Amino acid sequence: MYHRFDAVIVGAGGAGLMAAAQLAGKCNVAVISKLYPVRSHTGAAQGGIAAALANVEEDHWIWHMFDTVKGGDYLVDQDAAEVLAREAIDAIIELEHWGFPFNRLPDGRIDQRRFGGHTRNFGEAPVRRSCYAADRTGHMILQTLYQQSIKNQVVFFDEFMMLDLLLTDDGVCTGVVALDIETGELHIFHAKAVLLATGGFGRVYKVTSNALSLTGDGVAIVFRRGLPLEDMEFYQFHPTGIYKLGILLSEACRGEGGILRNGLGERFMERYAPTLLDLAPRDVVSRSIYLEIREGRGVEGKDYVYLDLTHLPKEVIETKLADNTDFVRTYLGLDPVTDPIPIQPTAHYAMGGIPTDVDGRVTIDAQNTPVPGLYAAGECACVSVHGANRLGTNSLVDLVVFGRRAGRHMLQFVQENDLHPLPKEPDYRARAEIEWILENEGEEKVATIRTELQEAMMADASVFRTGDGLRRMQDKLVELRNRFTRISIDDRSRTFNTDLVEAIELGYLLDCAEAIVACALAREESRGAHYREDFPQRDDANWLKHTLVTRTSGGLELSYKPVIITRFQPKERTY
Amino acid sequence: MSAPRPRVGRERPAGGFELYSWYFFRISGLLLIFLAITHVVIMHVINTVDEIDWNFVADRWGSPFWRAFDWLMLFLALLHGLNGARLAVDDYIRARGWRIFAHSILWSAAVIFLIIGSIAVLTFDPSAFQAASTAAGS
Amino acid sequence: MTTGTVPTQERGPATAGTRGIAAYRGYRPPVGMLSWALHRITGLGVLLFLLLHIVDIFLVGYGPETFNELLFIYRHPVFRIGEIILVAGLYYHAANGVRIILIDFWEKAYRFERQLFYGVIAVFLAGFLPTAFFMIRAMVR
Amino acid sequence: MQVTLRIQRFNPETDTKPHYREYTVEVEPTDRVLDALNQVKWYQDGSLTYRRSCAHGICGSDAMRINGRNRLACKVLIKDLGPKITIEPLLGFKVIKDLVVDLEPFFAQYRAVMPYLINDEPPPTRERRQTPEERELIEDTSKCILCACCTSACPIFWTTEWLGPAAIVNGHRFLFDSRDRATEERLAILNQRFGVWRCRTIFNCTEACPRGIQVTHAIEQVKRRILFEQS
Ligand SMILES: Cc1cc2nc3c(=O)[nH]c(=O)nc-3n(C[C@H](O)[C@H](O)[C@H](O)COP(=O)(O)OP(=O)(O)OC[C@H]3O[C@@H](n4cnc5c(N)ncnc54)[C@H](O)[C@@H]3O)c2cc1C
Ligand code: HEM
Ligand code: SF4
Ligand code: F3S
Ligand code: FES
Repeated sequence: MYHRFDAVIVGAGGAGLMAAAQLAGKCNVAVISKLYPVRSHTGAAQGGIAAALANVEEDHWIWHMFDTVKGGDYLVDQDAAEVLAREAIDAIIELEHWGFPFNRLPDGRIDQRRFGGHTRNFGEAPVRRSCYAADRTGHMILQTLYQQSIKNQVVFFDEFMMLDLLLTDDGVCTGVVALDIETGELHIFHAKAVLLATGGFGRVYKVTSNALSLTGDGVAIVFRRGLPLEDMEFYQFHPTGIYKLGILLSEACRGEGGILRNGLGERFMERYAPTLLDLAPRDVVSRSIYLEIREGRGVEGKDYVYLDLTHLPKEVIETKLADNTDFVRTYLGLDPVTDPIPIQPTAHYAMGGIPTDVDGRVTIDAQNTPVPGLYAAGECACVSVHGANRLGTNSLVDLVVFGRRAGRHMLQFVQENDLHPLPKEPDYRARAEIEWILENEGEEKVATIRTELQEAMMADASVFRTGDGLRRMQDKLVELRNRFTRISIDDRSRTFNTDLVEAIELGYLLDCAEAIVACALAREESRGAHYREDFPQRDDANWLKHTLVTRTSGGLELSYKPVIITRFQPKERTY
Repeated sequence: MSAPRPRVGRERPAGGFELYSWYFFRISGLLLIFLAITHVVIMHVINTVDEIDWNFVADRWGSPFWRAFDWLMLFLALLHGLNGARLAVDDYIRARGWRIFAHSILWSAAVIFLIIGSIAVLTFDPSAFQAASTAAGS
Repeated sequence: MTTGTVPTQERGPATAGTRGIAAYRGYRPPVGMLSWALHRITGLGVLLFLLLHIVDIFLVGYGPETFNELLFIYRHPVFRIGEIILVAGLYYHAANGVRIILIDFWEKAYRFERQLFYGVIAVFLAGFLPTAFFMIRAMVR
Repeated sequence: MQVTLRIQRFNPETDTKPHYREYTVEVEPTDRVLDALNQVKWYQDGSLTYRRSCAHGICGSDAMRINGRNRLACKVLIKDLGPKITIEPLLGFKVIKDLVVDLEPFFAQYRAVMPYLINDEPPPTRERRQTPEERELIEDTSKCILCACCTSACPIFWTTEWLGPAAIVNGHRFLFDSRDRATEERLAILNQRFGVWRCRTIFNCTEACPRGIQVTHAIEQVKRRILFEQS
């Protein structure tokens, strides 16, 4: 089926819906999403959204910008960080006007609270910068934005999965091809501008806080079409995920005094971060936990340690950490008041992704040459505001600020440009992919390959990396990719074929993993979330630059692009 | 594909039938507690069915109070009950035609039974028969 | 696919999946549903009796002979047992009606949903057992 | 431990009627029902179809009937159910395939209550003020994830057409928001023939809600609002 729109947005999480809000009513826009919009993973975010409103205490956007740059281990593009910190304030007010139910101060203004890494006066002391709605900030953002979309009569194509991006030979984006999951039919969306907001790819790892549907579709499709990806080696692991499940337990648990203990009952953070202890930055804590486990000091020799809250007053656990307590009670049957909680680092957030400029335009090289008509925003994009390590609460800001900018720029773009003709046989690639999977007869199972991928990535390309491990991972990927060509699926029907969907998603995961491993192997230094045991130091002389990875017929090609530094010169990162 | 914009003009909530019906359930229900339960107590606890015959009724309806009492009970219980039946009809009969049919039956029943009941309670004149029966008895 | 606001409900034909009264079979009821089902059944039952009762009361107007002839029905054991059930239904309905009204007008009632239902049962038994005692005594005499 | 899943299956391309199939899987007692379903789908029968995404009870994808009650498959543990588990699609919706139902009517009900803030007054340059007490009024209903557990547990919804609890919860969310100015239109919608008065206080909705929202209470609050705003 053929559709024509001025603008098409792929992904209905915070970023996609924020962009849609800019376009709705002003041009002909459609939102395509493989999930019902309210199922998007933005709804899982708990902590808050940062903006220097200064409602509670003195705060300035430039402090926020500084924290962002430092938190990202100076790999942040500072022009983008400045935009982020400045426009966050506006974006929050806009959300409030749209009905976002923020928690309030007694005088009726938005309440703010502390969060890791956000400080006053360039690192002096913690500052209350995070706006929040209980511990459901992401849920509220998603709901508020979906509500606005309904108000603005946005046209949604729910449970439509993007399979391909339509680029002409001269590199203009003219639309996307998507699968209507319910009917199995292919739809061609012909548009002047396309925004990719497909979220992250935490499912390349075994233990993750990400949804089962976060398989990096947008990132992988861009990669397949020969466009570069940026900084893929930087993947954040959050220290405290529930053991095996990966469900996130908020940083607030440790903020309230929670302690990490290994199998011997030792407070092992004393060894790794003698001053900040359990409240050291996410990358540091995750590394320490991983090290304990690898040295056999996990609990019962297994791959987890304890988050111990038992010494905290009961009220603190019940009231201040209510939701986390609920998760622990529901999923572990343990009571945080009396039992230590088994946790392990959980794959959480992709700092890298599709390179864009500050207007959300997808760029293809070190000169930031944009692809006409193609935009990206949200976790799948890399404006580079997070650099090598994202600060808590900064992702939601990223969604609303850059989702909004991308939407606005698209509006201008579709008003100024004509519809480009589609390439010939626009859906042949997508059709071939589906037919291949539906008809392939082989002995391999999608789930087996996926599990092996996730386990191997967890072992060799997660918190700790070595040249050897990464090379082993590369070989593993070659093997898995080979086996992937021999899969066969059970469900050959057209209607709501989730077997097919999972197979396609596995393809995307393999692409993402390949990019991560190639970039990580090349970057011979340690910075932020990327830690190479064989190169444990940060190396600004050689590596203060963004990685770009491109797939060519000859394999993956790496190139680099300078980091934009405006206000803050790189310094040693100490907290 | 896109639907008409919803009205955003100001509009007072229509004093809906369902609201009044809901209210009526509650008020009539509370009154019925006294009416119906008193009725049951008189008929089955203080007296027994064996003692109740035409003369019993005639005696009772000699008092305007009991006539009013019984008529009110009849009126409220009938409307309350049939209104309840209407809810059940709305819930279980989905085909439009059948639904209209069932509603007409219900409302006709309400009118007919209200008339019969009122005739019975309000126009009953025992003296006409009492004369006859005393005559016959002596 | 969804679009903007569609004020009416659109429902496709049910190719499969339970809809209508059959759905009751598949859902395991918590007390709320039980209390409602009983309320509805008793309400309709009492209504049915009321309609009959209006007819027989109407016959009072036709004089003692006609009416007294009818009374044998009321004295028949089957009918008397039926009446006990009727009274049970009425008492339950009345008690539960009060519970519903409480939920409607008392802000905090929802917190005691279960307790209120147990209360209904208690009130019901407190009223019904003595009444039933008298009715059964009259019957066996 | 071993559990047997008895799952209602329906493939519109080959079946005319739904039927049941049994699968035996090896799971941990602490696994979620969703994990057991995944076991079946990934390693036994890939054609088993259901929706899922977040896997920890916040996206609302995997609402289904588990042992006769509406639950999120990712929020019930095997150990709380025992070795035999019956899984069926939500009641009252058209089944698309297996456990996947057509939620379009559900979202249409949701859209019918105008689920968005309406305030035509020009906004201040900063936030609109709202006290913590005013905010508290919408705390409960703003938790809704639109999973449809409540609506599909309501016996009134099975048999007739009405807004259903979820839509009313979302109407409540804005009715009780001090910043909203469309009270009368919303009340008019909820006061319709198919509005709040259909609710017979059955409480199935409240029992079913995986977010612990006091659904019936919210509906009753709306009723009272109409009642008192009326007079
Ligand atoms: C547990 C958890 C807690 C978090 N807490 C915080 C926090 O407190 N503060 C903070 O700032 N950040 C937090 N984050 C990070 C933040 O929530 C995410 O980075 C952010 O929500 C991503 O939003 P998005 O719009 O990019 O994508 P998502 O919300 O993930 O949405 C992706 C969308 O793309 C669609 N999609 C994907 N693939 C396709 C395809 N092939 N075709 C069509 N549609 C597709 C999906 O349907 C979905 O609608 C948290 C993340 C997690 C996992
Ligand atoms: C004795 C005192 C009574 C009380 C307190 C009472 C109370 C109520 C209430 C409050 C309702 C509304 C239920 C709702 O909105 O969910 C109701 C419904 C109903 N009542 Fe009564 N009632 C009484 C007597 C009767 C009698 C005598 C009859 C029969 C004639 C009757 C028949 C019904 C029916 C059929 C319903 C509809 C049930 C439903 O749709 O679920 N009630 N009652
Ligand atoms: S009210 Fe509860 S059960 Fe109903 S849709 Fe919302 S979250 Fe689901
Ligand atoms: S189950 Fe239904 S009847 Fe009312 S209380 Fe809940 S909506
Ligand atoms: S998968 Fe998201 S709620 Fe269960």
